[in-house]
Amino acid sequence: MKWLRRWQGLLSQKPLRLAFLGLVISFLVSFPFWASRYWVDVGFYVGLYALLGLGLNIILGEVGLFNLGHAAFWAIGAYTTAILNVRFGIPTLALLPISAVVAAGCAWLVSSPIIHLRGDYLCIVTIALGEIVRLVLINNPGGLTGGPNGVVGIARPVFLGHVIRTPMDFYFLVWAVVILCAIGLRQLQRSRLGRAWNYIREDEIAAEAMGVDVRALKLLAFVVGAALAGLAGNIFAAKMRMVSPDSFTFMESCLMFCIVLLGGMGSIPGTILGAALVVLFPEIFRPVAQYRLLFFGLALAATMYFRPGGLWPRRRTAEILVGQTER
Amino acid sequence: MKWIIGLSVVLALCGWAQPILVGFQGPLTGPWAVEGDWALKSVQIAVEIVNARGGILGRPVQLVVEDDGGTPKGGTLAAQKLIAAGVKFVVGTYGSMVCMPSSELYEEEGVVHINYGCTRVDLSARGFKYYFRTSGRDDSQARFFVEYVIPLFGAKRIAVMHDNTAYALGVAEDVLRFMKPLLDEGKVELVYYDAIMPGERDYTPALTALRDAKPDIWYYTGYYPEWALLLRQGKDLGLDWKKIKAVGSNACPISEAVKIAGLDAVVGAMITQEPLPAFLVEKYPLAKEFVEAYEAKYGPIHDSPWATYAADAIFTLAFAIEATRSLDPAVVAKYLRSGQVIGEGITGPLSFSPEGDRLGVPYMLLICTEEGKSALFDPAVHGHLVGM
Amino acid sequence: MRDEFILETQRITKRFRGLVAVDRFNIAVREQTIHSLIGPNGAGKTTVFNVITGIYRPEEGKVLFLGQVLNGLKPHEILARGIARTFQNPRLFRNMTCLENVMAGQHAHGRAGFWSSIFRLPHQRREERAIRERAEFWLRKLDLWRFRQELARNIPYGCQKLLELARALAAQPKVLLLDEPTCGLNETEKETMMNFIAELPKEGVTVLLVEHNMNVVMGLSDFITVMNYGKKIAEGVPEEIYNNPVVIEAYLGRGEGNALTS
Amino acid sequence: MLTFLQQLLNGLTIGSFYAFVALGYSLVYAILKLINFAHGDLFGLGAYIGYTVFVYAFGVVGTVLGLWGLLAAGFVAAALGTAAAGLIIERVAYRPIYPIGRLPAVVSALGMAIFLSNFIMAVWGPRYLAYQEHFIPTGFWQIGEFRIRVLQVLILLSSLVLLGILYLVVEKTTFGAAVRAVALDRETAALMGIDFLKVIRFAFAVGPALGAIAGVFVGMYYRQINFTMGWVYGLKAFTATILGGIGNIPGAMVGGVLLGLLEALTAGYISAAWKDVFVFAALMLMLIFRPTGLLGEKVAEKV
Repeated sequence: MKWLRRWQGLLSQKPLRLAFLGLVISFLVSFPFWASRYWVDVGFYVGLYALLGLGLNIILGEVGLFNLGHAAFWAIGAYTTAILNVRFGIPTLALLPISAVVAAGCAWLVSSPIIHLRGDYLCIVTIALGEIVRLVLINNPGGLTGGPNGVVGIARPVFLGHVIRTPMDFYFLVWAVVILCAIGLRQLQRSRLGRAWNYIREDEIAAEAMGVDVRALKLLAFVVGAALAGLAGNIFAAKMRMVSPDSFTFMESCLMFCIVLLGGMGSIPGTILGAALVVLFPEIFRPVAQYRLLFFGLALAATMYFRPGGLWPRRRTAEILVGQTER
Repeated sequence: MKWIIGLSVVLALCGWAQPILVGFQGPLTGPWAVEGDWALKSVQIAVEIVNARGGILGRPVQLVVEDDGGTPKGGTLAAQKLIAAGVKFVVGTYGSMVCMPSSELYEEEGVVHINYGCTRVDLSARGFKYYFRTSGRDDSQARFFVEYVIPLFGAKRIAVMHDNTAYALGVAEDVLRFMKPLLDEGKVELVYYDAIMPGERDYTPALTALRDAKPDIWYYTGYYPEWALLLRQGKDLGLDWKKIKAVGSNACPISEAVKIAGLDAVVGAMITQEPLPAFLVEKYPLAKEFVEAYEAKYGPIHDSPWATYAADAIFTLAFAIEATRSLDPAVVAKYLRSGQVIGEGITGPLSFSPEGDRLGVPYMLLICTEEGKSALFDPAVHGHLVGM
Repeated sequence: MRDEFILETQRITKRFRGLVAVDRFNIAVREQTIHSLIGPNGAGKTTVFNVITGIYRPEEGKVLFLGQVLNGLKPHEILARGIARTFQNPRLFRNMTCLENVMAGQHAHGRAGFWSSIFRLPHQRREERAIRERAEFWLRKLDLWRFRQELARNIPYGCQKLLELARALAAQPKVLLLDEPTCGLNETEKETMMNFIAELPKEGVTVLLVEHNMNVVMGLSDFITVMNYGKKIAEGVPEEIYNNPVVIEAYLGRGEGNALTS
Repeated sequence: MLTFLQQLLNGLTIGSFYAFVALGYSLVYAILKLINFAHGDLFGLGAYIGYTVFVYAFGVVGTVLGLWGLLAAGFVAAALGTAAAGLIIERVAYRPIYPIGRLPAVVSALGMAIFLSNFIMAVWGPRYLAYQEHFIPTGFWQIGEFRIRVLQVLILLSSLVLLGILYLVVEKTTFGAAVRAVALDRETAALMGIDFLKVIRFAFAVGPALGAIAGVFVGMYYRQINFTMGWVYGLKAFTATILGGIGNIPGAMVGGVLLGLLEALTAGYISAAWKDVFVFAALMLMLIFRPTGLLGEKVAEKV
């Protein structure tokens, strides 16, 4: 596994990094033009889970808050889109920011009273939260969520007169959002707020003593993470054209948790890589049909065995801060 | 000259050996893996039967199996995978919410998609051209009760009882909906329509009201614990289950009711039930052949109606392709939509509405025999139990 | 008279499940001095620090800073008022670079918010540059420049102590609470640290020092407060304390007789 | 009143299951600070091993030892088999990883959970398997309309006895002292010459074994088992663990029983459909008002 580290070392040199970035982007852009529809759809799900992973990465990776209920915010985003579109006919794409805002608002409401909990206690509360959201959706309060049947008939999103319908359309939609979010998050990582998040993860007491408003910043992390999940929810609802509670199980939260750790806590490229693994593993093992999840489980454990720090951990020592000349 | 014959023989063999790909999409992993497993085995048996008879258009059928994990997301991936494999006919899947996004993909690609385990009513209301289902819909049971059970007994005074749970209320409301034309024409009369509270132990007040309404037939749409108590207490109250035909819904397995209420109270009571293969063998030859082949290979036949419908989806394809002598999905789909009976499958005659719904809802009426077993109701054999 | 004291506690009491760690404790620190707080192990010195910096809430008493009550404020608010601290065992952000560690000190002085950070607005860039330059200034000053891109957990222990001091100073505090700054250092490192601390009052930083090493205490302090069992037992200039029988008793009584003379 | 008593009894029975499973979480957590997500599926594995013994050894063991002998054989086999599986998982999936960090170990545990449930499906098939009547004690006592099943008494008694024994072992023996020392501070315990690996092995053998016993009981009580049961019970039992206070034995018991009662009573008196919502909400409220945070239980933390 040394080659991976060496490889990362190479990327700290600017020309190589730019070349690599160019390669990745040209691969991402050209992919749907030469891959089959099936693989384009797989690529879409990688993007979707990358978006979810990036959201959780803020909470878990940057701030170190154990959140095993992230699927709840995904569900809230998806149901916001579904209900507002089906009941009130608001265009699906216009609901993209609204879903994010609603998910973020819900995150703010529910995490305010629990944000002071530490470690595993926060973990269990978020599990409870995820389950409560799913169970409430199943129980169909006020006939709003359609119970186990969910909400169906979501309109296709329309972008500047172009109806987003093919796998390729959705692929570009989700990856555009992923890349925008990744850029934004990278800017945050290299800012006062991003550093403060990391201070909290490293040592909460020292961070507070150094003037970091721990509570406010933890809440901010939850809100931003949930907003990204809300975006993912909107795109997911638009792609499926329906939402139902069984898409947002505890297992999904666990998978997101795995994505962040497989990639490396607090690492944006790592998270995207982790999402690729979590989506690709079950697809690779398709030939063994009913045994594919068995191999998936083994693969998760094996990855942690070989790369306990994640596949692509963040390398701070090579990072360049604002206004700094490169060494 | 010889080599020309040889070549043509080889070509003919190749042509014959070129299999027809049929996709199977089902939950082979995840919480519904049981249904996926049964459906896959049933479909494999059906394919073996078809191939043993010489295949379709003289070509063997080859299954392409994809797992959807029982999730909508898995459904779209499995569907894309099947489409990418060049499959033009697909059998699948279990679960309406899994089916919904996948069927859109099949529709767009023009792949004939025959559904076996999805009962949501609105699945067939989307104006799709390639979507079919061999299973019934959520309202099939109510429809079966109104269109088959009521005429069977010539019942005029109808009683419907539910327990206010979503499921029971749904069935009861569907019964009213399908009965509306009959009520308007005055052919039947709704003499009792009320709910009981599940979990209570004493239902004598409700049963007294039922007795006073003097119904010919009493349909209970709730679950078996209450049904069993109702039967018992009704009997004790002096209600005659030969005069008032007691019919329960498919959530009222007879064996459980016998355990709770005792045989004397349940004998002659009936339930409406999805077609289970074990009860179909006497009625349809194909069912017999299917069950025998299945049991020879996998042991005792499952009791899932959905897996049985999955096998019927294979036969539907076989019949339709043979009849049209075409492998063009559009032609096959158009033929299936015609509404004519295309053949007799495991669950009876196969025909579809223009929306793709199964016609002639294949529900069945089971009765509790004197031995306390459930049996397919046959007026000649069981008539005396219900005073016919 | 009162206004001379920049930092004061009035009868603060802190209990842990019946154990009184700090008992009606008073201390008053004059501006631009080095004030030491000494006492045997478990006397409650660190608890006093934790009460002043808001990590613990006292059951009774008040903490006054520049005449204002600090009670009820959160640690980060107290830092923003101008009280910074170090910890007995360095609590660095171990998986971050030394530069980032020192930048932490200025978090409270930053203004850039969420959106301006995402879009790198001009004022955010200016602020980031200022934060970095200030951090670099302190790294240079404490001779840590060579470690600026190293992870904090990878540098020697002595440097970690200095790094923590740099982090606290980067917060531009009026009062600096130092919890055993020389503990665990070798002689040369101790020397550097002492010289550095001695300079602080001239730069306008008042120091409240908890220290076990009496050479350091006697060499640096302008004023000393001694506590034992959570109570103040003596206070005065170094010479007074050095000869105070109560203080000697407190140390000797606990079998640490060489503490004062070491 | 009568229904209340009946619900209480049901709640206690379910609570005993949770307590059994919660103990495994608690033991491992106390020692490694690791949430062993695979524990629920080990419980499922136990139910399947017990089933296999009952079905395939029925003829042989059943005739030699009678029904109770067969039951004992099933429980012992399930406990041993599952303990072995627990030890293997610890050796293969956790030991190489947990020195590096507990979060990677959580991912490994999730991987093992997915692996185990699918392993069960691969071996025993996805369909529900029925614990048949002839190897379940079916007797009951009828007091008026109140009915106590022999099986319920058996479950309650064995939970009290086994968990009591475990409690005594941990609290009163030298080895128990070692376990507690490791739970308190691993490094210091190692310096004191305590065999850390031995303590870990203890946790990974006893926890799953107790889980397996619960698995067999659940099979008997509900008459059916399937390969996803471990995940569902695991989540509930983990909740019980936290409810009672993670990392201590009486806590796991109290938490389990409390959760069982809460479930039975909300299902009986409020709404079965909203039962789990109430349970999880109660858990959240409890944690909000009794947080174990900076100034809570962890005051001892040196600042």
